[in-house]
Amino acid sequence: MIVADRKPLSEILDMITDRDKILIMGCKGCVTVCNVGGVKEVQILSSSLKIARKKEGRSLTVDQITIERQCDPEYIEQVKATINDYDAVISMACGVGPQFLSEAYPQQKFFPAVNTKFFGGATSHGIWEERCAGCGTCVIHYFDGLCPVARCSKSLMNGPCGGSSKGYCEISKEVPCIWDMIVKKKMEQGRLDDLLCFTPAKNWRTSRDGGPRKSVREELAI
Amino acid sequence: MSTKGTNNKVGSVMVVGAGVAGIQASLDMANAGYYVHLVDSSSSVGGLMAQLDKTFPTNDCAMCVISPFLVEVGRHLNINIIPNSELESLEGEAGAFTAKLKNNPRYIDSVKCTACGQCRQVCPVTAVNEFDCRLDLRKATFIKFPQAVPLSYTIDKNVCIGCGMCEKACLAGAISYSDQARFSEIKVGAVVLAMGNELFDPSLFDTYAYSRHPNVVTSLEFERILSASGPYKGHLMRPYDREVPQKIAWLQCIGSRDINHADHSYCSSVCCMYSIKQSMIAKEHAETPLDAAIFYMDMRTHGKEFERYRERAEKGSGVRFIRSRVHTVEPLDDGGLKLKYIPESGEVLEEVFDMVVLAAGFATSKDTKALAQRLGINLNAHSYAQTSDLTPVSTSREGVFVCGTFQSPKDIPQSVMEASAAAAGATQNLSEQRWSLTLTKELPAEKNFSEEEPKIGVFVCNCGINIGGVADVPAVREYAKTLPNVIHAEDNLFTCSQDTQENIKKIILEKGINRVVVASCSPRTHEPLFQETIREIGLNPYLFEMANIRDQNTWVHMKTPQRATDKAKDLVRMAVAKAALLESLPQVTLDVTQAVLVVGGGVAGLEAALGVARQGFVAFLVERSNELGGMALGLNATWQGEPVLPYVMQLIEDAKKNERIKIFLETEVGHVTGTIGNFTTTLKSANNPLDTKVINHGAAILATGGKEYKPHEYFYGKNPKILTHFDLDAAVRNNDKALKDSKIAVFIQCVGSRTEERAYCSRVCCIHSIKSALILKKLNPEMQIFIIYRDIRTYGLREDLYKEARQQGIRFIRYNKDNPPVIDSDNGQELKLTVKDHILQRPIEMNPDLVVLAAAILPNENKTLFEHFKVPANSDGFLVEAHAKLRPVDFASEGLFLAGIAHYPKSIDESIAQAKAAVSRAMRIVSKNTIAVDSVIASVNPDRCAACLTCVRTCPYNVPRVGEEGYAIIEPSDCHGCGCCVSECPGKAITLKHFTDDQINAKTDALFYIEASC
Amino acid sequence: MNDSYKPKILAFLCNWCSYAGADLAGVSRIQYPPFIRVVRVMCSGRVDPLFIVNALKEGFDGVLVSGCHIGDCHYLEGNKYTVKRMEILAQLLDLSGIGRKRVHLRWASAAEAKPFADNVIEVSNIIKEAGPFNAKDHEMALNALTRALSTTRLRWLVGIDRHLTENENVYHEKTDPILFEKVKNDAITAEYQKALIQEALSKGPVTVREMADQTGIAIYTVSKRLNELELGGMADLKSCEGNTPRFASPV
Amino acid sequence: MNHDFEPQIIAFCCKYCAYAAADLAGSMRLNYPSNIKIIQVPCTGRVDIIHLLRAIEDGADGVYVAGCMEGDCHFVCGNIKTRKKVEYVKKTLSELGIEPERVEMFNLSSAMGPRFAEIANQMGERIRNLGPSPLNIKQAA
Repeated sequence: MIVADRKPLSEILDMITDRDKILIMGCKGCVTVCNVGGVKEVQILSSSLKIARKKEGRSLTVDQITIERQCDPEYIEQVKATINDYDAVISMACGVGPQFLSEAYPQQKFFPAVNTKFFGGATSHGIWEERCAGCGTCVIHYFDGLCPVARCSKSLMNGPCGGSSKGYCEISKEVPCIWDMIVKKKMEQGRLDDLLCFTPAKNWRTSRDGGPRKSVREELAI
Repeated sequence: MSTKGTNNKVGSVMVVGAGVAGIQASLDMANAGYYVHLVDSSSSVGGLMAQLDKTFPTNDCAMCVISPFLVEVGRHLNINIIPNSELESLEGEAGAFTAKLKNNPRYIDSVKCTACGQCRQVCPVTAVNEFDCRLDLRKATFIKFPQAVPLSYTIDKNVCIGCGMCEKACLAGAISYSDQARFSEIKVGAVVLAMGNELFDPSLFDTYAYSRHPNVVTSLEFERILSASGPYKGHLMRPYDREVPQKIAWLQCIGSRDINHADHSYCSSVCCMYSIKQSMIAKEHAETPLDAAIFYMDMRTHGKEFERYRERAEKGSGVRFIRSRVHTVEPLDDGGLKLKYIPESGEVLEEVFDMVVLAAGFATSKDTKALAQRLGINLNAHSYAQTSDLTPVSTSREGVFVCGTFQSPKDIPQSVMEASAAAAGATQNLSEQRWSLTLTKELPAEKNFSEEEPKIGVFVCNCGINIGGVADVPAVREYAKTLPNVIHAEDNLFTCSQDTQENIKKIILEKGINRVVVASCSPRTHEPLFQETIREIGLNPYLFEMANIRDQNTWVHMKTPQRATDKAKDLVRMAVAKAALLESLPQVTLDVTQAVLVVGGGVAGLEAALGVARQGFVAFLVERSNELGGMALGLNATWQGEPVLPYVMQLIEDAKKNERIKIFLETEVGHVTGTIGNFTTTLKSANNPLDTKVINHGAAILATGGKEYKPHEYFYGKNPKILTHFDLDAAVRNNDKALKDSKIAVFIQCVGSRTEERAYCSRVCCIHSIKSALILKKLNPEMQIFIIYRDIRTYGLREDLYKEARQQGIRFIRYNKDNPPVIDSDNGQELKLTVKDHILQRPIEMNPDLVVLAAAILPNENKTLFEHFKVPANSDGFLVEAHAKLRPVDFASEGLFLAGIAHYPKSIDESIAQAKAAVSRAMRIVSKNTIAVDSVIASVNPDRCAACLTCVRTCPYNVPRVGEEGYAIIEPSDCHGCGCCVSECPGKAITLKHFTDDQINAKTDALFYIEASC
Repeated sequence: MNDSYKPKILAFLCNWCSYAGADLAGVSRIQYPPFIRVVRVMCSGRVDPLFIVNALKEGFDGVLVSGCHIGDCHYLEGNKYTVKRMEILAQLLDLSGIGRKRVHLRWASAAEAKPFADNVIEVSNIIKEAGPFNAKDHEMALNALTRALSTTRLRWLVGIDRHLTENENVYHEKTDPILFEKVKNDAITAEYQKALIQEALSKGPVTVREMADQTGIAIYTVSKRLNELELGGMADLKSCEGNTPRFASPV
Repeated sequence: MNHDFEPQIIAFCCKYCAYAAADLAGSMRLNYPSNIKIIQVPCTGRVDIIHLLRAIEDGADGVYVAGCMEGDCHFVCGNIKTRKKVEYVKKTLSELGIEPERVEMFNLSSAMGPRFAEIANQMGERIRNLGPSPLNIKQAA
């Protein structure tokens, strides 16, 4: 799923400095699961903003709505009637949300409340880790399910760099070296010699570096 | 079995003595379909435990633990509490007794009295306060303790001068001087005696100066000194000059194990533990560092977790343990006390202490002996109720049962176990009369107010002067009238009194009130009472909210009455705001399968299965091995010498004969699902797992037993002369010649117990060794017998064995953990044993022909079984009970119970008692066909749920699960209602009924006069 | 005793008997020492022991209370109450060390001018012999007396004394006089000692031993009385330096 | 620190420990400021971040949560989760320029009557020193 972090309050407050009637839109999809954009977080953000404004003695009316997802036009359609009554709209969905809204309602101003970060999963209650970089050509089967593209800082394809020490990446002690894990796993499985074959340079064209991407289901799109 | 016709049996039981044992027995029987008459000679239930500050080994506050039980027994529809009364006589036979009672006058009507305390304030007469053990005074009109049940004052006629002041002060008009002693007669089916014991009075000893110096106190007095409700409000001070003591000495065995002064040769079995507890608690209380010393003969910490408790005291809190019998306590003039004693090293020492606590033991009171005499109950030599080990709770008179310290000195868990066992025993032959005499409250159908606007009634209480004396109650009442949705507001003197309740009901019906707010005391104590009242006129109990304007307002802001009044208004406004949003919650009930699964075919399992069958319900008895009987098959006799084998054979035969018991040998428990009242378990046969059988049952009793530890120490198994207890019992059974011919026999204690690896005491090995030694002595009087021990723990009446052993010339040598006895057999045959004698302080050598190792008792290996039932086992592998003190037979998860050695090593009579107790606890569930579940539970709104698993991960009881339905499911009967998942659910999909977000926010909004917004 | 010492004695004379007796002594020119200062009261039963303690506080060396003989009281039983009050006051005065010789109760009817004078002479000599009463030396005792005599407990017991011992109590029995006497004496000692301790407490946090020194009561008794005060909410544990707790009256 | 300022302080107390300790403080007739208003919850685990923020937003000068001693929670670990939420609210308040000390978490057992009064006095004192909540100052001006 898509994992995001909420923006600091100061940044959000700056976005709405001169606006007194706003709408906060939550999304019941990934951001609810990673606890940044669900109904609860919408309420918390609304209360925090009201506190900030009340401190400066300036009133702020905040409406709240959470739709099923902000990445499908029909759901975006649901707020059509009232969307323009606000001075601004804060979307707590991932990066897709504010863009879909802006496309649907050009005259309204949309602000993102979260920083969308990566595709990943929950390793424990309240902790999410990156697992996939969306490079477009999945190769994890060569590395026993441990993806060097997403989980190696340099996305190396042929063995660890010189900086890997005691199983951790040179950039920080919290980041485990994925190659260390790959080699250890291969040794356990007794398939170490798989790594002998040289992996050619990766064709990044299918990744973000190849420009914005699109995927079409021929059987559906008419 | 009485031969009388079964028709004239009576479905009620009389319990004499309302201490913790009497209360437990009453609750068990009342909840299993019998009407209970609970008689006590004092003015309130609670007994000795109510006087305690903390209880070992958990250091829980005694009152916090017992007061819910007091409230439950006080409010129970089927328990009739008869205070201030004595049982005069008991005629008739088991099943149909006639009990004559003498009800002494209280001079205060306990229905009218609300314990507001005005009469105590004005009474001019003071008298010694027995509850605080004469440390302070009470008035002629008094209440035993603030949480007393019945919650009402009493007048002590022999000190009262009859001046009439209390009648003038009583606002509730509860005083009735014309009260007379009355006699009443009650028909009951059985009687349970639980009169308990009193503490030994040490003024007998002049050497301890107890009656001459206030700083020499008994253990119960010290308990009152430590107690927050005691004379010094919990601050540790000594009575003489209120100084905080820096050095306190505890003297053990005062009035126990003592034949010349006290003529009590038995051990009171709890004093060692409570002295350790008091020393640790005293250290916590003292403002300055406290040096605590315990003078003892044998440190008897033989219960579960007791050994570790002692280690913690010695190593953690630095309590000094001095093995010595103090000779004299000499008072000095500055309040100090000089102790003269001889430690093990032999020189005479003197040490000055600030305070001395005499660990006084138990003794049967005069009245108890007289009552036993009147009822024809045989007492043993120590004037405790005579019982056989194999029927531990039955007295000499049929239909009369005994439990608690009147049977023999014991601690609270053992008393509570015996209470439940006595409950099972008493009701066993009355099962045809179950539910015959019990009352059930007919309640009108609940009215549906969902369409109606909220119409709130506010009832403000004065509580005598407790609220009215500080806050301006009429002003609060007038203010309440101005609040939104309030259609009626009134104030009254005592909202909780019987008559006020009646007219509240009238007003609610007249005005069509559909939400009730009571502004008075704490919901913790009075919410159930008011909820029941409004339920009686068709209002759902959850359409009710309380504002605590006494304990959390007038009582804590006495000096600022105006602010207390303003705060009362705020609290009422907040309560009314929440009341407007309250909805009625349905009462969730589940139906019950009236059968019990018993796991384990030892004595405990057999007794449990037979108990359930005799109560009239089906029992499934599952045994892993191919034979019933368990460990008991290897035992010759109980500590009182009763043969075990015939008893076990009879048990097995009864079980096989009884058609309500379904026996499954060589069968194991496969998979367990379901909750209290509705378990489904698959049984699979041990030798071929495919052969499975599914059974349904309402409760389960785990009696998986234990086994003897096979020692690696002391050459066991390498030399035929070295046996364990079970080997010796077997040898005695087939009267092995070698026993008779051996000249020197040696018993070595604590083999495998009380070590780093197994830091617990196996409780029964001392008794078993001494009993076997006596048998060997009888076999061959010339044999020299030695018992090499660390602490002799012949607790309770078992001390007689130790006394007799010494008389028979059996010699006892003490060793400590660091230098145990050493055995070596250089030539394979001849054994050589060397041990350092504790008196000579020099090693002795001997060549024993027979060495018996008192091996530890281990729990049977059942890891998978325990996981199936999701029940915890402690680090030693023994099952962990719900509460060490007051629920020693239940598991934390409802509907599951435990018994026997699987709980902790214990003697056969204790196992039998615990098994019967488990039956009685199971009857609470299985004797009914439906069971009610709490209504304050969490529920999921499917279309808001994003199936994000937060609730699954966060629930402390892992109740929620996300199934193929695609959203979270919370099983109503499993949810405990804590609300953790509700506050963490990112989609706000879960609501906790009666504590929803809106209801909580309504309270904060109301405080700041914000109208109920979105 | 130097003759120059002139004691000041306050005399409460009941209007119907002693006051009239005093007038008659005047009319008959019967001489008696000029030390008494008379306050007329309608009945000796009107005299509250607090008036007497107050008199001693403000400088009198002695107090004489004079009323009608038992049975002659214009209000039938007023003087019977006075007897009970003077008994309790006498006990308290002894307890406080001031001694009962400072206060005297005499009867003199309207016709007994001579006996009245003799009473005055006798009382004057006793007080003269006792010497001047310096209120300052007994300040703590006097304050304690005032406190003790203001407690509902003592006032109620004195008031109810005759009713219980002569007629019947609420149980329609006659209270056993020995039991009542014991209850009364316990109450008197207890209330006086508690009053003394409250005096010590009111001067700021004190320890039990300090209180014992200041009040002269035995240490263990102070500890027990202190406990009664604590249960009545009239004393609090204030602080505890080292091992010695300090107590004070609640603020 | 002006003396006529009367703070409004809300206390979320768990039914099994803190609320019971508050009752005990009452039966011991201890004393603490009257501006503490107690709201009972089954377990502090039920207290949500929104309840604390809502209280501050409504105008409370101080809010604290009182739960069982760690390890003794009637529902195993409700109090430990809530301590984390209180930390989060403190961080949010400091981001908004409001003194984080206005929000606090305490742990006590049901037998600690005196400790409850001590906490109430301590919070009353702390909020009185901090002065009225910034939200109220602008309101009043």
